[in-house]
Formats: sequence, C-alpha cells, structure tokens
Amino acid sequence: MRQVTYTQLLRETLEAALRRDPRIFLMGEDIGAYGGAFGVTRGLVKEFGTERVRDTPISEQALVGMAIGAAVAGSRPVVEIMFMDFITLAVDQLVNMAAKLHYIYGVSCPLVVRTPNGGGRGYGATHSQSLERLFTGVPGIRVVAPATPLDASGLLQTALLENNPVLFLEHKLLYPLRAEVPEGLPPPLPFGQARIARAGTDVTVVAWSGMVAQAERAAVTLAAQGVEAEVIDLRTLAPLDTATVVAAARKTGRVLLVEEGPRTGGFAAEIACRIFEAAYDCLDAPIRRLACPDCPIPAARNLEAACLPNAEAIVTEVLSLLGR
Amino acid sequence: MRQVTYTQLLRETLEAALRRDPRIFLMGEDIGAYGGAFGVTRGLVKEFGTERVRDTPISEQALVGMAIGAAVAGSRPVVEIMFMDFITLAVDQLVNMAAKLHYIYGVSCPLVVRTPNGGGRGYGATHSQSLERLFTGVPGIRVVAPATPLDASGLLQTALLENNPVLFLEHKLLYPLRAEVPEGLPPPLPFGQARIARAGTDVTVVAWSGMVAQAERAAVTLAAQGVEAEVIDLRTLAPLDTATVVAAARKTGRVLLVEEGPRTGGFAAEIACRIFEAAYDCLDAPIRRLACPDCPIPAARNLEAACLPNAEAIVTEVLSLLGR
Amino acid sequence: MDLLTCYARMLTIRLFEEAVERLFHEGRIGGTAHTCIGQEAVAVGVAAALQPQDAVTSNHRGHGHFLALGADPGRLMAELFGRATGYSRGRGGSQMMMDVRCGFYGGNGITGGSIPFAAGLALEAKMRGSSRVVVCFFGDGASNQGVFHETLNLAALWKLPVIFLCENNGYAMSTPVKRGLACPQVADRAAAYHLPSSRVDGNDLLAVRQAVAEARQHARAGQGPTLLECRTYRLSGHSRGDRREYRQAHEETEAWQREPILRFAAQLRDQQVADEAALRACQAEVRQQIEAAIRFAEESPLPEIADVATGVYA
Amino acid sequence: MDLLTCYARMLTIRLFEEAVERLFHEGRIGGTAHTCIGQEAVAVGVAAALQPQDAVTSNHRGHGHFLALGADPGRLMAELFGRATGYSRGRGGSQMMMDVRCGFYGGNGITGGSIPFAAGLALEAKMRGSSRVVVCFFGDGASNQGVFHETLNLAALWKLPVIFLCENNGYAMSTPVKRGLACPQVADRAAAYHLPSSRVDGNDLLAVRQAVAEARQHARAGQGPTLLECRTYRLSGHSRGDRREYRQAHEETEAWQREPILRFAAQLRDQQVADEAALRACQAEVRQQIEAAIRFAEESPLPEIADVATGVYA
Ligand SMILES: Cc1ncc(C[n+]2csc(CCOP(=O)(O)OP(=O)(O)O)c2C)c(N)n1
Ligand SMILES: Cc1ncc(C[n+]2csc(CCOP(=O)(O)OP(=O)(O)O)c2C)c(N)n1
Ligand SMILES: [Mg+2]
Ligand SMILES: [Mg+2]
Repeated sequence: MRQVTYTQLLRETLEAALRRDPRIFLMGEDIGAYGGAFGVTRGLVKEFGTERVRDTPISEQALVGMAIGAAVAGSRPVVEIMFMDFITLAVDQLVNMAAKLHYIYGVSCPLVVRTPNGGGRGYGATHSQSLERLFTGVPGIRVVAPATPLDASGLLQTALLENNPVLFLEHKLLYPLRAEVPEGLPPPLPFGQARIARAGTDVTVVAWSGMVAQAERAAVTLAAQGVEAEVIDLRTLAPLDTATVVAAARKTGRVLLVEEGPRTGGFAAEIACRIFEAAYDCLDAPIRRLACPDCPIPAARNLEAACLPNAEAIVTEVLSLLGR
Repeated sequence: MRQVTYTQLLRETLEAALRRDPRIFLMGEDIGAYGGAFGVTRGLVKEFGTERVRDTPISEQALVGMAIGAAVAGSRPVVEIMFMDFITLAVDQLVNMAAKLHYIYGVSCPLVVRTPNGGGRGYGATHSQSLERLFTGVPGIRVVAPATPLDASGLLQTALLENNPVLFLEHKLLYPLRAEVPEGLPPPLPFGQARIARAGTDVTVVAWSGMVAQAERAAVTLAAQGVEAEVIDLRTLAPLDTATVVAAARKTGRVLLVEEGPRTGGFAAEIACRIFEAAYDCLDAPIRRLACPDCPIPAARNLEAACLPNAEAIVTEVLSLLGR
Repeated sequence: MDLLTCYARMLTIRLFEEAVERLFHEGRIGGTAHTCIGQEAVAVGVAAALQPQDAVTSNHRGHGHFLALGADPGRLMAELFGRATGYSRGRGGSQMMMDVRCGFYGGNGITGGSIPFAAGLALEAKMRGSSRVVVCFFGDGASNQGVFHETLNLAALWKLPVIFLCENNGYAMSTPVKRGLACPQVADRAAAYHLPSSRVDGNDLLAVRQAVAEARQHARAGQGPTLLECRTYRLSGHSRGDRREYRQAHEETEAWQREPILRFAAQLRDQQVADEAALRACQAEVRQQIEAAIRFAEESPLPEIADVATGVYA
Repeated sequence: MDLLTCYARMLTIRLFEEAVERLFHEGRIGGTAHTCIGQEAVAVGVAAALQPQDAVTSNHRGHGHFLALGADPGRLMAELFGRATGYSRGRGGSQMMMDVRCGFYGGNGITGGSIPFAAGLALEAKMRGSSRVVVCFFGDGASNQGVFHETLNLAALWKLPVIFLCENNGYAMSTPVKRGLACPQVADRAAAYHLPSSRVDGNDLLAVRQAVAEARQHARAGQGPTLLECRTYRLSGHSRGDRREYRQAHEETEAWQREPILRFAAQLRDQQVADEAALRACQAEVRQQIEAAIRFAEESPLPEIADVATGVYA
C-alpha cells in the first residue's frame, strides 16, 4: 500500500490511459509545463510530448468545440477547463453540439471535460462555483462528481472508456486529500452506482463531490449523539442511481440532501423528486435540502464559510429533521 | 376593445417604452428592417431610428456583454436573442457578470433579454428548446415566462422598469395568439405573482409559458368528466410565487407540474420541492411531473409532438393522479 | 468529378432547392429550411476539389454542400418530410444531417457552431497522420462569432489541415456585410491569424475548384489552414417567411444575370464538353431524380413514436 | 496628473503589490491575487492621459489599474483581507472591485469577460452624447477569447469611444505569446476590424500616455476605437503558487533591467523634474501609505455574516 493524493491518482490515471490508448490526448490551458492550475497534469508533457498534452490559448469555446470534432472523428480528447466557472463559455458547444450528436446522428462523442468545482479557498464569485446544474438538465451528457481519491481514479478510468461526453468534476478541496492505495490503479467504477459511504438507520444524507466529506464528518458527530446516519455518495449525477437513494430513503424514512450551490434550482431538487416519486409512502418527514443561500459566493473567508454547507450545519439540520 | 396578437402587444409595449424613456433602446440580430425573426420589432426602426433599434452582427456573447455595460452606465437596453437556444452563447456574460453585479458591487443592471422559447414548429433540436433551467438556478437573474398576450405586455412593462437583469421568455406558439384589450396597454403586472388561470378543487396543475394553454385546455376536458382542476400560471419563475402554488396544493391535495423541457433537472423539480417543504402534510398523493422525455427535441412533427406535453397528456396524467 | 457531373450536381441542388420552396409553399413540408439557390457553384466547386478521405462541415444552409458530395436526394428529402428513411431518421431536419461515408460531417443550427468542430476533425486527421483535409463551410455572418476567431487562431497555431471556406452571399439574414463586418472583406480577417487567404468568384465553379485545390495542397504540405472567401449571392430568401424587404428587387434581378448554372452551361458548350442535347438530357435526368426523391420521401414511413427517446447515449 | 504624481502612483502600485506578495507568504491574506510588478507604467500612463469623466475596465490583474486612478490603498487592501471596509465589502476579493467615482468599472475573473462590458459603457456614452472615453485593459492571452473578436468588430462598426488597451506582458499564465497567438503581435488583430493600432513600449510611461492621449482624441472626434498594444513584462509570478518553470531565471533578470520605475526616476532626474531628495521623500511617503493601508485593513471589522445573502437584487 502507498499514500497518494487525489491529484496524484488523477495524474496516474491519465498517464496510464495515455500509455494504453494512442487515441487519448489532453488539451487545456497551461496543462503542459505548468501542469495545470492545480497540478493534475504536472510532468505528463515530458513523457507524452506537446502533441498529446496540448497547451492551448484561452479559448474555452473553441477548445471544447474542437475536442468534440476530434472525438467524433475517432480521437478520445480529455479537456481541462481550468475552473468550472469558465465552462459557461462552452455551454453552447456542450448543450447544442456534444449532447445532441448521438441522438440525432447516431455518432459517438467520447469526450471527457475535467474541471475543478467548488468553493472553500476564498477565490471569489467567479472561481468557486459548482455549476453542474447547467448540465444535469441536459440529456446527452454524463456528469461525474467523485468525492474520494479512489473514486476519482475509478470514475475517470470509466470516463476514459465512455463513448459519450462526460463532464468530470474535481472539487478543489479534494485535490490534496490522501488515500491508501495498492500499487497500480484502483479498479474502474461503473457510472450510475452510488456508494454507501456509511450505513445508518435513522436518517439518510445524500451528497456528492466536496459535500460527501462534510456529510461523513457530520455522521461521526451524530453517531456520538446516538444518531446513525446513512451517507450516500452519488458519485455520478447523470446517470443517477435512483435505486440506491430510494432504498436508503425507504429504510430511514428521513432524508437530507446536501448541495454545494444555491438552494433554488439545484440538482438536489431533482433527487428530492425522484425519492418522492418512488418512496412517498415511506417518508416520515419532508425531505430537506441543505445548500448555499441564493447568492453568489463571496470572497471573504468568513462570508464564504457562511455560504457553504459544512458538517456542523448538516448535524444541526439532521437533528432538526429528527425533531431533536 | 380591440383584438390584438401577443406579437402586436409586445411591439406596442416596446414602442410605448421607447417613447417614454430615452434610456431604453433595443439591440439584436435583424430586429430593424427585418423586424426580428418573429416580427416583434417590425416597424420600430422607422419610428425610432437605427440608434435605438440596433441591428447587430451575429455575436450573441458580445451583444449581451455590451448591453450589460450599457445598463450599468445608465442605459436600459433590451436585447433580443433570436431563439432561446442561442442564449447558450451568452451564459458566461449572464451568469458570471450580470447576475453578480449587484451583489458584489452594489450597482444596478437594468437589462432585459427577450427570447423565443419552445417547440411545436418542427424547427429541430437547436431551435426549439426551453432553456430557463440554465438560469433558474442562478441567483441574480429574473426569469419571466408569460403565457398570454395580456401578461406578456404587463410583465414586459414591469421588466422595462426593473433594475435587475431579466430573462423574458416568449413562447413561439404564443406569438399569433389573439386577445381582447382596451385601447392602450393593459396594466403592468408585478413579478412574483402567479395567476390562477382557472379555479378548481380536485387537483392543481402548475404550468408556465406555452404549457399554460395546454393545461387550460385539459381543464376543460376534465371538467366535462367532473374533475375540477385549478390551473396556476406561474408568470415568473424567479421570483417564484411559492405562496400561491402552495395554497392551491393545500386546497386540492394533488398536484401536477407541467414543464416543456426534459424531465430530469428541470424547474418543475424546484417547484415540487417548494410545495413539498411547505405542504407535505396536505398532499394526498405524490406530486407528479409531466415533461418532455430526456432527449433532444426531434424535428419530425410526429416525433416532436410525442415529446412535448399537451392537453391530452395532462388529462391522462391527472386522471391517473386521481386514481381514475 | 468530371465537368458534366459538376453540372449535374449543380442542377441537382438547384432543382432540389426549388422543390423545397414549392413543397413549403404547398404545405407538404414544415419546420424550417434555408435554401441555397444561386450558391451552387461554391458547393460543387469544393466537392470537385476534394478526395474521398476528406471531410466537410456545413451550417444551416447545407443541402447544397451535402448534395455536392453525393448525398441521396431521396434520403435528404425524406429528412425534410420527417420520415424514418431520412438521413437523421427524421430527428434532425434540414439543419442536422450527417453522412460520414461521403465525408459530410453535418450541418448546424447554431451560426458558427461547426467551425471548431471542423478544426477538431482536422486535428484528429493530423494526429493520426491521415491525408484528410477538412473544408469548413460558413457564411459571412458567421465570421462575426467569437468561436470563428478562437478556432482560426488555434488552427493556425497548430497548422491544422482545414480550409475555412466562407460563402459570402452578401447578407446574414437581412444584414448586409457592410453592417455586419467592420472590415470590407471576410478575407481581411486572415491577418489576425497570419493565415493565407484569397477571394474567389464563388459563382465560377472552376475558380472555386482551383482555389480549393491549392488550399488543399497547402494543407497537405503541412502548412496549415487557408481562409477562402467565395463571393456569391443568395437568390432565395433567407428562410421561409423572408419578405426580403431589406433589399431591392433590381438587386436580385441583376444577381440572376450572374447565376452560376447557366454560366457553367455556356462554358461547357463553348469548350465543347457538352452540347445542348447532352445538357438537356442531364436536366431531364436530374428532374426525374428530384421527382423520385419527393416520391420516395412522401411514401416513406414516419419514424416510430415509441422510439422517440432512445439513442440519447451511445 | 503631474510627473511626480505619476512617479508616486507607480511606486504605490509597486509597494502595494510587494506587500500583497509578502502578506500572502505570511499567510495574512488568502484567496487569490495577481500582482502586476513591472507593469506599473502602463496603468499610470493610461490614467495620466484620461479625464475625470472617462471610464476604465480591468481584468484579473487590476490592482495597478485601480490604484493608478487614485484608489484608496487602504480600502483595496481591506478587500484583500476580506473586510467590511473593502471596496466590495469583502464580497469581491482581488478580482472584483469597482469605484465608479474614480472611473474604475471593475475587474473581472473571467479572462476577456469585461471586454464587451467596456464597449457597452462606450455605447452608453456615445448615445448620451457624453465626452467619455473608455479604456479597456486586457492581456495578450485575453485576445484569444472569442468575445474580444466580437466586441472589436461591434465597437469598430459603431465607432464607439473605446480604447482597447492590451498589456502584452509576454505570457498568459505560462503560455508565451507565440504559443498563444498565431500572429506575431496583438496589434496585428486590428486589421480584422479595420481599426487603427499601434505598439508602444509599455515600460515607458510617457510613451503610453502619449499613445492613449492620441487614441482618446481619435475617439472623441467620433472616429471610433483604437487597439493599443503596450509591451511590458510581468516580473512577478502569474498568481500565488506560480513556480515560473516555464521561463528561465535570466529572462527575469534581464527584464528587471528594463523595469519602468527606476527608468522613470532617471528621466525625472535628468529632466530636473525632481532631484534625488524629492524622489526619496516620495518613496518614504508611499511606504508609509502602504503600511497605513495594511494597518487599516487589518484593523477593519469583518463583514457581517448575517448579511451574507442580501443585496442580490437591486
Ligand atoms: C447563434 C445563432 N445566432 C443566430 C442564428 C439565426 N440565423 C440563422 S442563419 C443566420 C444568418 C447567417 O448568415 P451567414 O453566416 O452569412 O450565412 P447565410 O445565411 O448568408 O448563408 C442567422 C442570423 C442562429 N441560427 N444561430
Ligand atoms: C475564461 C477564463 N479562462 C482562464 C482563466 C484563467 N486565467 C486567469 S488569468 C490567465 C492568463 C491571462 O493572460 P493575459 O490575458 O495575457 O493576462 P496576464 O495574466 O498576462 O496579465 C488565465 C489563463 C480565467 N480566469 N478565465
Ligand atoms: Mg451570408
Ligand atoms: Mg499576458
């Protein structure tokens, strides 16, 4: 066993893929000599050269559009968008092009777009967002949001074998996270299978990406108070593993959904509906959503911290949900 | 009284605003001599000239970005995006700029973006979408979706007085709709007040934009079968009139939400959550969502018709909801 | 592609587009379509200069591009009729068809939307070491989209084998070029990317073929993209419902004098490639083909409603 | 702005930015910031050419632009410290501050994002008949964004009173200009919009001032935008955590020889605008100002958490 970070495992996963499949190549801003803003691709250009680890100008729209074209022609491009906030510039290409190709033309578009989401580093309103909601309502795009180093690798391996466009979220706060792994890569993980991060009987807490760690931390605190929370890590939002979520909801009768992003119009609402539609009769209380307030993410650390859901807020919300 | 179309009333509303306030001007592709793809601005350039009715090149991103700048400086620009599908190109400017200005800087951005949404005309996957879901999860933007000629004028009048960015949806199928109006314009309508399009006791049907007419038609059919449906026309999605929706849900105990757009990740999920959070104890059955299937909108008329919710589907869904 | 085939292809496009306008008028087809009457020489001139491994991307006005590459008018028409036998099984409509076997990589409903897509095809070709060259069709209006700029810069930087082929037909919908572009010519924009460019009479099939052949050589030699501006004129309306109030009748009348098909026919006769009888025979054949296409389309089954939501993912 | 004030402003920027780097290093401030050490002459040269009614838009590297216009270093620093007294009450951070009273219309975290915003300010000014001219700061890297292209085209078409001022500091993050731009110079891009352009030594304050003054006259005369490329060098890292492995140490050492402040000081002495003592006095004053700014920031209260979600709408 060895200790590696989320970043390191992502890098090794990309490295193995580049070795395995000559059709795979990386493109993005400053991913070569700089290694990407968060260092994920550091060193890869040395081994694979500038053709397969392509630094690009600041042109997110064309970047994604070109990757789509290359993917349709038979390449397997992996694009890095430096911060998820910038993906707003490529919405047209993803929504009107990538997402529609297979349905309309029957052609495959094996494209992976990796991007760091999330707050917690004081980067301000345009470098901290979790914008998966722009894509979870668009059929044709896979949305993947790993919460641990092992999952990041396992899901990225699968993404790299997918024949559909995949939006791959890497939460900024997870990059330095360490995990014990055997030599080599962890096993690939199928899309659409949530992980029961912790089993429990009293309440179900559903989260993804950066919020899973908060939910797990909250569960430890709750356990000390005699509350056994089941924590579900969705792993992928599209496809969504409704069955696992619903089973947990049925079992515990009480559900808290945790989302990093403004409360209104988020993906938690979709999950709530799915549970509701399938387990209406088993709920002992209304499903709750814990999310950011409906405002941009401020830069000041105290304000930002007040916006982002955290373990303490989860504990408070769960206790209130349980009527305690 | 006189008979006028939705298009005509929108045009008269813009005309009155241009007369009233010298800070108001229009910009968009082919809105001058051509009068806009759907004719809303036809003739206005003759009266107000090319400075205030500005034809632009095909540059949606800059168009919206410039309007934001002009708005912050004190103008009141009204942008037309020819089809809502093209607003994907301006997501960055709307999400990262317009929506954040007041929160961060405290400056106002009195911008109106008008755009035709919706299917039903066989225009295909990139000319038929209702993409309000890209914005309903973004705090800082008003989202308005009138369903009748009178509301279109009343809400546009309010939009033209707003000091926030407003996304104003005009459903394509509504343009030719006629209404009886007195001379002059109908009264302005406040944002955040839903309309009870039809009162009923057995079930609540919530809709907006093009789906309201379908819901009303369904209600007539249902009434003939002894089912009294209350039809709520949301009018504005942001702000959302939760109170009216919840009151109706409490009254009828059964709710159907109708959305033109793929089922997963739509705004109906948010409405369901709001009802659920506030009226959980009064619901006699799970809230249902009727929406498009999770696929792009196909061009062939029979396929398109199969995708879009319509009055018949609403009737079927309501009867099933009532266990009939 | 021999010259008589070029003539036949232009005619196929013309008669196909005239049929489309008629069918709309008669209410036999719906939705939307943008016809390219008057622009046939660009499409066929390009196709005549390409090799089988090459690829083409198109825009909203793409019937001609597709037919020039040898599309089956029946399947194309069936798509407009929304039939199961259409190129996109009725799902795409006029703006969204693809047939990679003839190198046609699809139209696009988003103005400018396929420009980076074309460069991506070229990137793949280059990385794979293929001899493919990609032609990216777009209009004068599309050259005002940001993605045009981003893509030309990237394609130039990376010397991708792509030809950016602008059909400058004088208008973007109702907007004349001089109110859409701050520079007099689309070709002027090449300077911003240090790219070679040229302007061609787009109603002269042979001139287009020649220019594309040269740009293709340039790309094949690893020298990267070329920006080609083909000047032409759209003799039809922008799309259905275009009243054409933004231009005067005499402008169109004059433009008809310069239309490419009669002109090419005259060349064929002058150069004794074909005599009047041969041209007539060709016309008759194309006419029959188009009628057959309409019959095929109209007799084809509608797509299955049950399948409407399938195939979103590969 | 007299020359000694210009000197003081450059020094304010330099010492402010050095303080920012130190404070980051010491962990006293967090988040992110992009400092502009080495680029001071551009910001101050621009400010010196403007009139009070003019407006400026900025980008991610905006402290210098703001300070050049007379921002209060204390409130700017307080924003970096995330305090209630900051220009955005702590909400904005380094990239998002605005003070319209001094004509500063804000930075932007999205590369290129404020380019159309600047043109919109100019559009409003023109429609209102004001004599305002807008300066739009952006970097060499931002000139690869599509919105740059769209905006320049529109601004040129409409002859808007805006100066597109590129700070070409040789790099976009780690990407040298020659791997970002397919054309050798940013100024080459003006041709695509038929715009006048020029290249200026951005480390020469007087040259910048002169070029901006001319472009301003041009705009005031109704002749529209100018694209100005100011060549300079970023002596600091791109942002915190930049290891600068993409360039060699000697490159920076050489660039320090050309840095603008010592050079301007020498000019002032040569032209007898100020002697060594005057410059020293100025330095001491600025140093105190920056120390006071840090104290002000550090002693300022944090923003109220209770208000965190207020003010989203006007
Ligand atoms: C992003 C986007 N904006 C606007 C439109 C509407 N539209 C379709 S074609 C067209 C004009 C395109 O002009 P040009 O590129 O010159 O091509 P042409 O129609 O002349 O062949 C416009 C404005 C669109 N389809 N997509
Ligand atoms: C849309 C977008 N893409 C990428 C980034 C990340 N980023 C911030 S600054 C920068 C480099 C900008 O280069 P340039 O415009 O030359 O300005 P400079 O930093 O050199 O002053 C990059 C890539 C961003 N903030 N926004
Ligand atoms: Mg055109
Ligand atoms: Mg730079």
